[in-house]
Amino acid sequence: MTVPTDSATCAIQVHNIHKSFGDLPVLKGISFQAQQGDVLSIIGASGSGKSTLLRCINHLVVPDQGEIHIGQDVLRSHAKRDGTMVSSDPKRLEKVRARLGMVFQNFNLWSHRTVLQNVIEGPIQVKKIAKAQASEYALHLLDKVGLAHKATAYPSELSGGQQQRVAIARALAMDPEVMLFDEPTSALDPEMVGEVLRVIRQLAEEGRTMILVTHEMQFAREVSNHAIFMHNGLCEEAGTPAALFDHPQSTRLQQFLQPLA
Amino acid sequence: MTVPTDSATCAIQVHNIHKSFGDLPVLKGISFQAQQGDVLSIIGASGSGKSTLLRCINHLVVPDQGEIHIGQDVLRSHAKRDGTMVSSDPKRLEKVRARLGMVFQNFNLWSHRTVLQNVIEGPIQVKKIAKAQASEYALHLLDKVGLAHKATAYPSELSGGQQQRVAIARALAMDPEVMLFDEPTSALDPEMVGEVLRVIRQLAEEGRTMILVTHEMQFAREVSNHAIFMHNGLCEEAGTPAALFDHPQSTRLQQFLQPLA
Amino acid sequence: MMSWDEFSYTIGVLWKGFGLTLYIGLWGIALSLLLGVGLALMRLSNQRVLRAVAFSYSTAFRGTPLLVQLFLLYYGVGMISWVKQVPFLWWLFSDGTRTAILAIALNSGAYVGEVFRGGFQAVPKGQIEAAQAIGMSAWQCFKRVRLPLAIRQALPAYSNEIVIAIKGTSLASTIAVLELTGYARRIMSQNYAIVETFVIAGLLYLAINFSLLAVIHLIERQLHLKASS
Amino acid sequence: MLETLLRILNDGWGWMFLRGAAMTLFISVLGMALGVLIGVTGASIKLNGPRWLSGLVSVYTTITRSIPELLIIYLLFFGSIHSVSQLGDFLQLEELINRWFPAAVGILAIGLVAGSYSVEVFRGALQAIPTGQIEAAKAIGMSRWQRLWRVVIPQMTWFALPGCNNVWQTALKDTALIALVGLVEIMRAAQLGAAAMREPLAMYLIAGFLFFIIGIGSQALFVIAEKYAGRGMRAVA
Amino acid sequence: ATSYKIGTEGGYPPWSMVDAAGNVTGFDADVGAALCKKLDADCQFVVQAFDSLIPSLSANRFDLIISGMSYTPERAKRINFSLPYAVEDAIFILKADTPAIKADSAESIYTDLAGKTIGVQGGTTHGAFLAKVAPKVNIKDYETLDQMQIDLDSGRLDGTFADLTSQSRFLKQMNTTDYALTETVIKGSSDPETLGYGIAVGIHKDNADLKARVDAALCELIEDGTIKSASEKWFDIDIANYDACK
Ligand SMILES: Nc1ncnc2c1ncn2[C@@H]1O[C@H](COP(=O)(O)OP(=O)(O)OP(=O)(O)O)[C@@H](O)[C@H]1O
Ligand SMILES: Nc1ncnc2c1ncn2[C@@H]1O[C@H](COP(=O)(O)OP(=O)(O)OP(=O)(O)O)[C@@H](O)[C@H]1O
Ligand SMILES: [Mg+2]
Ligand SMILES: [Mg+2]
Repeated sequence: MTVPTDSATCAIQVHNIHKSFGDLPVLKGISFQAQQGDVLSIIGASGSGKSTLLRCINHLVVPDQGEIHIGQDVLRSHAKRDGTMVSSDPKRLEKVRARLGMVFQNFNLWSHRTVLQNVIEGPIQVKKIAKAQASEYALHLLDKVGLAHKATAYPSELSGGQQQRVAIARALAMDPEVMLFDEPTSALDPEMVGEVLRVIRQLAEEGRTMILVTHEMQFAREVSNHAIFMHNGLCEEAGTPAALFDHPQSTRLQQFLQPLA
Repeated sequence: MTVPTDSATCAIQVHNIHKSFGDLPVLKGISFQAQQGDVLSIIGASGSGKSTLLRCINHLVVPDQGEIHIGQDVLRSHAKRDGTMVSSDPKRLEKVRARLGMVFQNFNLWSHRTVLQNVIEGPIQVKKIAKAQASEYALHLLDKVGLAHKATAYPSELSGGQQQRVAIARALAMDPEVMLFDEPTSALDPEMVGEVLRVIRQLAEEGRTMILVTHEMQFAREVSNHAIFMHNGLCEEAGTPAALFDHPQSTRLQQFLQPLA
Repeated sequence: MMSWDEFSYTIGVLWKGFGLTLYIGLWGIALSLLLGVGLALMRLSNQRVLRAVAFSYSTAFRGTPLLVQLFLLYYGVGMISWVKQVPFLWWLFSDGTRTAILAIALNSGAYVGEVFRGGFQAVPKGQIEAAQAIGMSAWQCFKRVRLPLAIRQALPAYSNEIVIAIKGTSLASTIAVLELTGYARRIMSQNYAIVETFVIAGLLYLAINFSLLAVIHLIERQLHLKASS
Repeated sequence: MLETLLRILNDGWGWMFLRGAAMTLFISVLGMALGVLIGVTGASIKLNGPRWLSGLVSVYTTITRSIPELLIIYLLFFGSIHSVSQLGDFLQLEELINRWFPAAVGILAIGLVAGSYSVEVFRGALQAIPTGQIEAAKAIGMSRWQRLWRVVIPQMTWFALPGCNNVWQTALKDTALIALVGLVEIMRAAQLGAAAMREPLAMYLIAGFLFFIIGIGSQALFVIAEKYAGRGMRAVA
Repeated sequence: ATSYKIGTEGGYPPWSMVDAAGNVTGFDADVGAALCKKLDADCQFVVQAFDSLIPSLSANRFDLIISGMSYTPERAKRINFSLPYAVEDAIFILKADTPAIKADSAESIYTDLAGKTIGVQGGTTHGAFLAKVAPKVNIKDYETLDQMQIDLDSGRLDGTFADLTSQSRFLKQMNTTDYALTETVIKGSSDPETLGYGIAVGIHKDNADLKARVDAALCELIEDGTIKSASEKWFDIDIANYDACK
């Protein structure tokens, strides 16, 4: 995982990311990389910076230091005169973001658009796909997550799990090379979790790369081929899920997994 | 569970609750009751109406039909002339709500108040407890969920799991007779889940009643002494968690639990 | 009270000013909307200079009466000799109607800017992040997410600025533009039926504003989204 | 120019302007307070009240906002002047009423106008509060009043402040219209001064300056208020 | 002695001004003071915006209006007027090279002005008069004389039409040879229906008794030269109406 590999197949590379909120250092130099078709799980205690890391990857949170490589593109940041960090190449950033799908921890569905409109918005506006075609694909995705019948509902009329599934469909609709999932199954029942598992596996087979923050170790174990344990703003331990979960090395990880034993 | 019992110890009784959103019937006549010290888990597919049911109990969603008994108090509803349902006795409702704690699925922390202020708001305003005393208890609770160091942060500065833990502390601070938890561990890591489990057990020992919506069967099994499986707006199956999870009777429940097998 | 003849005569005269009031008002409103949205974005931009410029503008233009601004533009700028040399400027300032439109646009724009700033501020950050995350450009994000959500919050308060702009056109009569109020004054000086004439003029303003508020109401209904989550 | 200004201020007009500024502030502050009260009440009625009442509020806001402010003052003043002076005769309070009637009309007029604008400002602000925030307050058993004071008003304030600022600035200017009822506020002081001293330009400059000072002062207060009300709300995600 | 409250505008020099201490001065003040002396009454001025003088009088907020107010039939429907104790002639200011400057009859001025833009003060009788006698003139109404005069200065107007007194004062201030007063003065008496019957004291409709006493007192003031001296003090000319009591 952190072993350098042929960069041709390297889908994403995160290099020495630092981020503080005010005085609070959250990320203190995180690096990792993932190949095409990799599914990488990020685990760690609540508040350990997993969401922040994910949001640094597409520069929704601009890192204080460090680089992100997505395929051939590099995202860098620099400080403005007043000290706030900004993305160095906003035009490129937009292009890169269109290739990165993201499912937010709190979904962030657009409240002024129906479910279907939420899903086709990106394909139509950013990828300039014809509306009919985008809608067809969107309905297919909504059907997959069991929500075709809610296509005309507004987000506020959905249950928590339904919102989460729309968020997943919305990210998939962009047909991204790399998917960033922030706890994508937190509001889902076991059946739906199984469905999401299947979708992720299928995407991986298609050669897409996935980075996944999750609290469900069982899910992480089944879906991913690599895992990272975050602690104190650093990558405390990394390896295959089996290695991590069955033979944790650091005492912190042992303690973290304790309740499951 | 649905067996009638001595009403003296019956902490909560839900009687034939119906609720539709527009044309969509969500609850079609749900009844159950729980004794003091009971922990009742509600499981069911995403969108099956679990949150709606929980919100009906404290009349955040006013049922179209049915009654809620909390101790000696009864909550009823009636239709206004324009057809919208309203709670029949708003004054009593306020009193009852003060005895019902609730953790929302999407937390609903007050964004204009700090973490500590969120927790002491209810005790001070509703229960008229002195500020010093309320703060002391609040800090104790925050410490219990590992957030004493975030007491002065605003909700927007918290991670998802941190927000959820504040929401739990806020509900506990009211010292309620009955607790309504809507997926209280969805954003929590295994360690924190274990902590919440401990808290719930302790509350049950104190004689408090808990109603718990969850997608984590393992958690439901460990924490609760009764479980309900909701399907199609009805209570499809009820019993002890062991009976429900190990020997599901209905085919729908069998199918629901399938992915875990 | 007025006789019927006096009444219909009054209406007839006032009607002559009605069109001009509408003309000044609608142009003023259209221009102030553009200016206002621009100012709101400047105030929220992360460019300090833009913020300061917009803040000073809004303080200055809201801090002084429209009448003063109108006088400064009409009598003040109109007196500067080189303004008469520049054809476009003299085209603008030689004519009371055009100067009045300009004054209303500049003044109302400052207010509209504040209203929309409030609207943009109320857009939840997550909604914008979701747009950024799929690679929308700043303009697309503005058009598709920020503006629709901001309008929804700002529309009620914006309707205030519309009616104020329409009423503001009455000041054009002070630079001798004969709109509704101008004619009303003229009639009052003839018949001294001050209250009656004034009420009739008021009703004509009411008619314009009522129609504009109805349009706003329709837009609001159209945009009315199901309760936000 | 400076000489002229000094002469004007020395001649007692300085005091006149100060009294005018005090009158402007007196009428506009009380009028605005009344307006905010009307605004919050009206907005809640429009959003949650019974249909007939919210219809009444709509009629009020539409009419009051649509007709010129001067007409409102006119109608209020001359519409009530007869009955009020009769009432004064009857109660033998002529002096008192003669003295305070104009100010009362001024405050009422400014309040009604500011109120009609405020209703819309607060309506937009109320709609912007996420429903979950209020549900959380209901769920712990807060009463209607507690919800209003503890959740609705603090959150609404943040959304409403820019619009309120506009209403205030407008109300401040509108006080110039109360000269009609015989009150000497800043603009009327300038007009009288211009006539007496034959220095219109200087007089109106002083008036503009006073307005601007009040405008900037209140602007500063609004900036502080927004900072305060925005705690935690600024980055609501 | 009885006491009267007198309504006056206060912001209209040189007719009616207030100083910083609140004392009313000007032609109106002098007439008012003299009138009260004749009536053997204590008088107190109430300063109020011109537009609200008539309604306030109707509502008994004061007893008399002395505020350079012209007696017109329309106003007379609402309040009583005393005898017109003063009359004012009107005059045009025009470009000095306009033939109308030298015209020897009012009519030839009007024909000459066709198509020209003339400023008048809104709310006065001059606008209505001009619209009637010279319909082809383009009339612009101004809120105050000052504004009208500034606009003439800035070249937006071909001329102005107003009181003889204010026009001559203004021309003096302008200090220019580009503009001049017409040689022909428009007599106030030429069309009293429109131009007004002259300046009069306003009295409440129901108070016929007071009107009689004010009329009598004004006649005495015209006769004994009080009006004349006040007029010359403030306007440099005599505008007393010697026909009023005949
Ligand atoms: N305000 C509303 N308007 C219309 N439909 C609604 C509304 N709220 C909920 N629903 C619908 O009611 C059904 C039940 O919703 P509820 O939130 O109770 O589900 P849930 O069991 O809690 O699901 P989850 O596990 O996903 O949270 C869903 O199909 C949802 O779409
Ligand atoms: N805007 C912010 N301002 C200040 N502190 C912040 C902000 N956002 C996050 N933090 C802090 O940064 C830390 C990491 O937050 P982050 O959301 O990345 O955690 P997480 O690992 O995703 O946790 P969870 O599993 O609970 O979602 C937390 O302690 C949080 O309080
Ligand atoms: Mg997170
Ligand atoms: Mg739910």
